Amino acid sequence: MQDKMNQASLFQVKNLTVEYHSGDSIIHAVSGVSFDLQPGETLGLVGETGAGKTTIARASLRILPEYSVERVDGEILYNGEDILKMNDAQLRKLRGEHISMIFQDPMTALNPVKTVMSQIAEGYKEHHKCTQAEANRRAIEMLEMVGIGADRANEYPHQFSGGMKQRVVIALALACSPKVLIADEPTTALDVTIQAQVLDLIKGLRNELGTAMILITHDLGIVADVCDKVCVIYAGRIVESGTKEDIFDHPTHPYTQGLFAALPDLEHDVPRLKPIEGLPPDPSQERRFCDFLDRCPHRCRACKAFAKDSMIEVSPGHYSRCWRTGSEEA
Amino acid sequence: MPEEILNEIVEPQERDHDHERNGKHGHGKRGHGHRHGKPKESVKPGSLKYVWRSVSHNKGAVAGMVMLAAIVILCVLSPYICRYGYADFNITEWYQTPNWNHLLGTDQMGRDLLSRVLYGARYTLVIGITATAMSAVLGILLGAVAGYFGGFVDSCVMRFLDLFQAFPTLVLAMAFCAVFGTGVDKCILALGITGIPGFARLMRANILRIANMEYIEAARTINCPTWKTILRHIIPNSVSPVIVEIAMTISRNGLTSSSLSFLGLGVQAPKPEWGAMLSEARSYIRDYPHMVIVPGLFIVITVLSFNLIGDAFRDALDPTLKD
Amino acid sequence: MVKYVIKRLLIMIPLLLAVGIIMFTLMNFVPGDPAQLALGSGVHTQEEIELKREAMGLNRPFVVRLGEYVGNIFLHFDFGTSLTSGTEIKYELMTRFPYTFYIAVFSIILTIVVGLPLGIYTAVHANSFGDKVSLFTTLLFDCMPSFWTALLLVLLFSLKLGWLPSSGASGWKHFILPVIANSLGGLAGFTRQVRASMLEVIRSDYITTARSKGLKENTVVYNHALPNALIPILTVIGMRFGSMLGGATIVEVVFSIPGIGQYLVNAINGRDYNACTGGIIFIAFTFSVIMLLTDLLYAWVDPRIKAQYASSSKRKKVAANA
Amino acid sequence: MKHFLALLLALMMALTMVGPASAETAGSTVTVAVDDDSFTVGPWGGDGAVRDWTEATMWTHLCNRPFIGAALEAGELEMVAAKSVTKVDDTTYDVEIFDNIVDSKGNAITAADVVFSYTKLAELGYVSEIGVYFDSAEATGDYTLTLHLKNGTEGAIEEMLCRCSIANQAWYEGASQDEIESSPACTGPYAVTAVETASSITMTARQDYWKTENLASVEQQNVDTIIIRCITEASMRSIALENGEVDMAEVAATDVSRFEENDAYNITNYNNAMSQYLIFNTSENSVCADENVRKAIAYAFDSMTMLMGGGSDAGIVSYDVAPNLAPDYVQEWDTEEYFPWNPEVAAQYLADAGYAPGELTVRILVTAQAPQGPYQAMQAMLMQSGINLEICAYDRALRQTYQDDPTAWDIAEYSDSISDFTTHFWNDLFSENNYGENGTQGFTVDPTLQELLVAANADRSEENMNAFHDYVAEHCYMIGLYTEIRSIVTTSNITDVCLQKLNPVLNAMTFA
Repeated sequence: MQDKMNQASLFQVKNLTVEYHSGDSIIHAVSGVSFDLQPGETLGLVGETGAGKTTIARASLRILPEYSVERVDGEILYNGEDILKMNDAQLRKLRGEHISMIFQDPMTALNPVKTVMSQIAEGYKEHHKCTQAEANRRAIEMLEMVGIGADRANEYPHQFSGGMKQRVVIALALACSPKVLIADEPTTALDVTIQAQVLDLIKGLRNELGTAMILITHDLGIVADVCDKVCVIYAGRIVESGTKEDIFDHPTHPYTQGLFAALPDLEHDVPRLKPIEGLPPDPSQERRFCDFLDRCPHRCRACKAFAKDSMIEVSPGHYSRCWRTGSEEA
Repeated sequence: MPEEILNEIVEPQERDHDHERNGKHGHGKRGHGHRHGKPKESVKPGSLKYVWRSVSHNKGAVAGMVMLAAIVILCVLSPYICRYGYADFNITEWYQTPNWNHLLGTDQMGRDLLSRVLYGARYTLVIGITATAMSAVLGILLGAVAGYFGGFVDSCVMRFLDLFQAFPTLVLAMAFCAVFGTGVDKCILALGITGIPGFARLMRANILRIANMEYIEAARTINCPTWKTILRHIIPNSVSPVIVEIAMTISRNGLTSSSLSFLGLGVQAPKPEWGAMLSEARSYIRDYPHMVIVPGLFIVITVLSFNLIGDAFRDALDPTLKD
Repeated sequence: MVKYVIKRLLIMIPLLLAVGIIMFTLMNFVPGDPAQLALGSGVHTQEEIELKREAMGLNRPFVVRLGEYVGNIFLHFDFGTSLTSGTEIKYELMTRFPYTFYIAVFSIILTIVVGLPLGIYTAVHANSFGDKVSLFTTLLFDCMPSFWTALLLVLLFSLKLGWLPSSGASGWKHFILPVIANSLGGLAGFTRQVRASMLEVIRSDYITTARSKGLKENTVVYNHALPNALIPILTVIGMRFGSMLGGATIVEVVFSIPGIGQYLVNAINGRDYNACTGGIIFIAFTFSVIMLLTDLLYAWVDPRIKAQYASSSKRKKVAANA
Repeated sequence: MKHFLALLLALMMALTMVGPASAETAGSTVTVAVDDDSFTVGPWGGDGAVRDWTEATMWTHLCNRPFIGAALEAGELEMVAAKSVTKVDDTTYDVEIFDNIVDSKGNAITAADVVFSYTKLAELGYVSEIGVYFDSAEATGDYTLTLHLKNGTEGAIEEMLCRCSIANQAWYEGASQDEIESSPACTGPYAVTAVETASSITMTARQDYWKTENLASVEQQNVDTIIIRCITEASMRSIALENGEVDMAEVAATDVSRFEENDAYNITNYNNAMSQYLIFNTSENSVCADENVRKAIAYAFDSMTMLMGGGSDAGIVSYDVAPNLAPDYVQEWDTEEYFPWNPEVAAQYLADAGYAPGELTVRILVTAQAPQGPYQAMQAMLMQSGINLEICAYDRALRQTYQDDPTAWDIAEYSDSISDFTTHFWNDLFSENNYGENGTQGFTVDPTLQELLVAANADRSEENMNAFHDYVAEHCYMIGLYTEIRSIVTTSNITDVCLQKLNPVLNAMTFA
């Protein structure tokens, strides 16, 4: 395991494991995920749908759906304090003020019967004992920051388009200028033109407020544009992590290579893109060897010998969970 | 090509011992008791098999079914197992409280309450079921037509249903009994008619939900005739919510028929229908309470079991309760 | 908004007209001669019956009577006089309506005051022990025939404990038992509907958003989940209150409260065509008014529906700057 | 959301303020429970228990009939508003009324008001006897008038004098419906002070009552306030009595035993005016056309057991179609044998009629709202004699239509009240001029029956009465069943309940 994890990191996840139960079977959503985040840094969590990205995000704010969670293990440290062991009062203090979240689907993320301004002011008022007027002023200030005129502050979510709603969600998340912002696929539900606007907005606010951010996405383009560090997740495990340059310049783990191979390349046209064969593994079963074995083009006997829960360092800060790392170039 | 290397599945028992369990820490709730590794063949939620499986798990529903089965069996066997006929009349033994000779006591005419109640079950069940069947059939047709054609037809059917709903069911049933007279068949007709709006609304809502689904448009594109679409696609898909409504309507009919007898309409006295027995015995409630409690209890048990079954089916269907 | 209300009121008129005509015709072709009934039980000579028919004006052809009756109601709002007691029906309905109204209002309040918190509790603690117990007890009340519950309540509270009067409708104390008997039955259905609606809302995304803002759990449930869950509940309350205004017949008969329900029961038994039709039209009218109020309440509670009612001019403005 | 509920509660508070307040009454008060809720307090109104008990108390009438069969010539009528009644001929009578009659709102009553009252009642048609007998009336002076009858049949003048309330014409025509129904100008000894529609009436004794000496029984003012409360449910009436909410109530036969042992209550039993009897459908489309079938049925059941089927044995078995209440009833009939329960004789008649046991099915027409116990008892008894009885119960209105249809039933249980003479009771059932070509209520066309009836009506001699009684029994056209004994339970401070024409006169009771 990376041993040189320094204490100065703002937000650190250590060996996080989350299991759900559905009907009679147990779903292994996240198994032994670890990463850390420095102040002002942006980490990209990349992976296919169902790889457990959203579970990690929701676990860190402890807003997993009560009725279906089976077990949560490991530690999530914020300034050295483990969120999983926090009592309700500490948890409430943390949410919104220190860590806040942007949700994927703006259409349902806002309360349809409350005005936009009141939903933002409510969050701010919770953490800063102030009068309602002050909270409203802050809310209008945030709305203007995300490009929504003050005249529309008293309107209801259904009067806004998808893109506008996402801006409101962003304003809501950043109302108390949190230290860590978790963005769970903020632009997936939006069309491309709006996507670019929202991403610029997030980047601008991040630089302005100096918030550290965990960006969850399955779009490598967004990662290249926004993130400093990247972790690639497959079947609930980080299979490769490192700086953006490490991952984009020399992807090491076969799955990461597969991801890049599947991308259309502008320079040369290819009759057919090379997808990764097979389907993501069934999360309700646990596999003895590397999860990517069945789909990996380089699978061989050595894979069975490889200790699945260890990662090998390719270069300082760049790790890959595959025995072929560093042995010889793919 | 790399030789055939395949992954292996780790059995959960084997896996359990190497991870210590920390239930407290994980704020999740304990999962279901038994877990077996073998994957279950996935059953389409909403299909009857899926509904049946979750209903059979529901303890309330099982209790309801057992009670119902017991009552039906006793009712069918009553002429043979009871010592007295339901109309055997012996004035010297009137007002007896439950004793060995008459397990549930006797009424003001000395008739054995046990045999009357068991025999009477057939009236309440027959009335409940046939009336519900009638309102189900008529209601579904009306709802299907209103939902599928929409527009003018829909709004005028809906206005008609509002009209129906405006009248308290009891007043409507009473007007009906007044028009066509009292008796079992008239009671069934009255309850049947008053049950129609419930089914029609349910069916219409179902149709509207399913109609805008893609596969209905698909069926239309291959010019499959309207009636075929309704029969093949729409009605099978709304079977489950209809079952819930059927269970609820049967239990409601049981109550309404007893209220009708209370007002002197509905089923007439010599026939030992529970509602009639209950309303006839209400003036003895203070001196011989057993005459009121016995039929009342049986009504509660039957209506309760139908309700429990209906609830179980509703929970099985209700997507929001999936965990 | 006002345009919408007027449209709804206009639709009500043909509806009530239809109700009146159907009811009058139905009652007229019902076997049973009101003249004979009005003479009361016992044997009456043909001559007496004939005189009574003449006095009641039953000898005129049906169509004339129908036209006159319906005309009176809709043109000069006169419900005509009752065949049996000769009093004006409008007067009878007006004096009886307050009783039915009290029972209906208190019952709906009791249903809400008990049903709402119970529904919320069972939703928040779904499948807990409390949930199962509350479901079972309300179900038990739901399955008991209402006159049985009424009689048991009287025996216990009025006779054994002597706290409350057994019947009659003079003081407010007289209304406690009837209201309990009337609303006990509907409680199970109402609680289950609140529970289902709350469950659906509690699992939606904006509740997770609210939690992620660090709000207290109670605030999340009561300020965010409840308002949204109440929207479908409004229809349930409206329907239930509307039908209760039609008179709680059983409760009125057992507790001798002169409500509309009992008036209708006697009217139907006595084949009092005018009273029957007048009563049914009155109930249909109150029911439609309640339905209209519920829809307006809808708009007041749910902004999305308010937008639909917005007058066209305002709607154009909203569309312009969206 | 919170202010929505607050609004609802505020609305509620406002409503309860304006709610029905029960009038506070001073002095001795008696609260009486009745089961009829369609009562009206105006001078003239539809038939009903409350009106029978209160009309004479609220509204003055010309005369009052203290007991069944009281006749004018015999001087047995009590003079109330009328000072004297002189017979001019069979169809005209001169009446002189008191000159100091004043109603509760101070309006004087003159002969013109009496004429108006009679013509108004005839026009409204509530009291059928008035409609049948009243021809016209004209005032011959301020306080004298002449009554003209349509015909001189016996008992007509008594009905005329005792059945019409007298009200002031000017007041009645000027008053609104609300005033007539809630605070009318009463001409009787008690004035209506409060009315809650279909729930209760409060009457207080008028201090300024116009008559001071030799008051008729209906004009007594023994109690200050009478409150009539309507409680429709029988079991609730007895509960109200036990609870002390009510001082007097008519109690169902099954509940009477509870009050018998308790000495805080007095029980007054009285013979119910309604006597039950069985009609045989003798027309050709019914099995009962055969006399043997009728007799087989008559001997196959016992009317006392039938009564007990209703849950209590309070009742008197009939020995003729009419009850033993009127003066012209021949007492010997009660000593003779009258269709006793005798299965062998029944079996014999059944065999004579050519039916094997179990072969004959007979339909009985009854009212659904009446207690069904007696009919079930009859059904069980007939079954023991091999006769299947099918009970066809219809609600009151439907039953009355089927009653006139000879194909709808074979036997029918019906009841009629006796107002003056047995012969009148018989006329209601058998007289041709009531049923036209149907003959009698049981579709019997029998000229000798009609002759005997006319003879009995003519002189009411024992010989003619016996002749008719025997003839009906011999052919078993109709048989009397029983007359229920009704019981009125009062709290111990109310002693002798004064009963006239089988209705309690509330204000004439004595209060300890």
